Amino acid sequence: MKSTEMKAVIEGLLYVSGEDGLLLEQIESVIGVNGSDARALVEEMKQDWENDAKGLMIIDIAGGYQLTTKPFLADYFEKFVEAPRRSSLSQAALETLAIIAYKQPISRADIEDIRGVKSEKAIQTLVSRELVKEAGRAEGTGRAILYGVTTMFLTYFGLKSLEELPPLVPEEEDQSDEASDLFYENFRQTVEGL
Amino acid sequence: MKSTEMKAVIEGLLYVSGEDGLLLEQIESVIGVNGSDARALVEEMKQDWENDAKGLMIIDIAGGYQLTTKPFLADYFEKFVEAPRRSSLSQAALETLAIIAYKQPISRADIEDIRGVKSEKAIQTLVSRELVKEAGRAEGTGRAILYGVTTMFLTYFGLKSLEELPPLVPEEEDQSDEASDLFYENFRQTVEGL
Amino acid sequence: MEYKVKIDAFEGPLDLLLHLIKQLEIDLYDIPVAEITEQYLDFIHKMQVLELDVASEYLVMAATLIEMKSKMLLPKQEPLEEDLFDQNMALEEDPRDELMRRLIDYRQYKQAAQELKELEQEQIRLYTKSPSDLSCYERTEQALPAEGEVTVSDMISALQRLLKKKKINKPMNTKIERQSLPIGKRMIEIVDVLKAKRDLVSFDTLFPYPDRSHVVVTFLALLELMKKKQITCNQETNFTDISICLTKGAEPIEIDGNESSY
Repeated sequence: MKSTEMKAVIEGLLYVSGEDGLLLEQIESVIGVNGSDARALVEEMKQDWENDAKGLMIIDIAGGYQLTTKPFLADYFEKFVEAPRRSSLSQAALETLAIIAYKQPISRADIEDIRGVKSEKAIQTLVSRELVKEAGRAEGTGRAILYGVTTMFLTYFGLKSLEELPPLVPEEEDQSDEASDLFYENFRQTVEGL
Repeated sequence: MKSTEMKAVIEGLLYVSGEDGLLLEQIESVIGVNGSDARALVEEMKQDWENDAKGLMIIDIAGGYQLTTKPFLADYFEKFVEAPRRSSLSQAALETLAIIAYKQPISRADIEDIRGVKSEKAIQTLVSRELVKEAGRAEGTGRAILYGVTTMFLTYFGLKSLEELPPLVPEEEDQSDEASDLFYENFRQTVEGL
Repeated sequence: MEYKVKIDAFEGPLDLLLHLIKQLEIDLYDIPVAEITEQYLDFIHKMQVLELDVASEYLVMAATLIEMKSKMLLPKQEPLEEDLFDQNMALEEDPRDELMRRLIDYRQYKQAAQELKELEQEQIRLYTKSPSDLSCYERTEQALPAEGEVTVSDMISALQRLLKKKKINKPMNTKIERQSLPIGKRMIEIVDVLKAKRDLVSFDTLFPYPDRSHVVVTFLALLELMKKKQITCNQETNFTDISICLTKGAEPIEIDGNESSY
């Protein structure tokens, strides 16, 4: 098979796979090339598609590739799909997810210990959005459920693997948090105005 | 907007619409061109895509267009469905199976109504794998076959009985965290009520 | 006076504490317990004045802070000679250590959450389609995956994805509805499709949208085209698919695109 034809096949496979993404192994087994050749083809395609008349691009996700629209199209799509494609996660859900991603497998009690607040609802949200799954049971009495992140987690954040997660930075000063500053200021004013 | 950019937007729209297809009016309203210009752009795209490295093509459907894979890819899809994949039953099979399990006895027409696509093949596959069986006939003309799940289905999913299937909970709108919401909601109401 | 507070709530007592620490420019590694306790209690107290439901976690933290403050106030015991080893241990047991550790720990996850949020915001601008149904390529004799490889939750999530997809497609349909497609325009479209195919077109393909008004308009347009002898419908026997083609040798007619808006 010529490499142009291989590209055509990969394009077709990417299309039918859609948001599920296409694993490198799938490309290998369908067109009968080895992993590094398959990878090279996709990299070439990525470059071919870097022109203005292309609305699609290939991104790396967990163990493979996904066909998505280019970022600049988002503005047009907001007109097209009137509801946002997916609601973004709440702060509570994001914090919980960060803890699970870095500390998995981890029990609910341990998550709550770190956050200092009940996190049942947040975990439930994450499970129902398939970002988090049960990843075993703790030893000992109670056999608490342990949670871990899913492949969907990687896809959702556009990560190739867990190693791509930004490293935790314990020492750095807290980033200025305008939202809560504003809250606090308003709160103070309100209270003082009573 | 330049015509290259318009093409990129159309390509993105076609991709996101997938098998549902894209109406000419939708192109018109998203990029703000009139019908004949939109049509001309798509015709140009069709020609651009007539090269060997393209696995996709644009076809006419009633009132619009649909992105689809080129016919020669069919052979590869046969290999693809057998290639290793993440979930070991296809999305189509799982969807159909879930609908039958929760809604049985159900006719093919009703399944297709829920899924929005033809489901004959998916049902046939499930029947041949003995997860689904004929479970009677509908009243009235046509006497459509009704489908239900088998004992094999229960064994396969490790269920004692159908009652053990978890109840379907409609995915709630944004399930943001309860604890902080309560805290904040009260605060907001109070402040706004001042 | 109306205040529009546009923020997210504090995510809990640790979040609030971190905020106070920053606000007061306090060194996290050397927290002045008396000061922070006072500020914290002040905040909680004001929330209660506003009759807010203070979540129990905040009250637990208040208690912890008060306890810590009282411990710090206790006079330090002079260590005895033989307790030198123990003294070292005692030195490490600063009552603030536990809280400091928790705050540092929490802060790093809060930052990680922030980074995830940024990734999410980038990713959310990329759109994909749901996977195509390839079941027509499956061989029916293909073996079933081993038991346990597929779970009930796989099945349920497949269903959830389907429902989600339907929800996403909904607004597109309502959008079309509002535009009330004129029958004339639909007639032109149908003729175009038939011309492009140069062949029989099955009835179903002319109804790609499960949208009521679109279906009705398409049906009326077809009837109109039949009446005007532009198209011919064929059906081999009862209940088989109806196919449609342009009537051979029909005199082309002028169709008014705005004709009888539905």
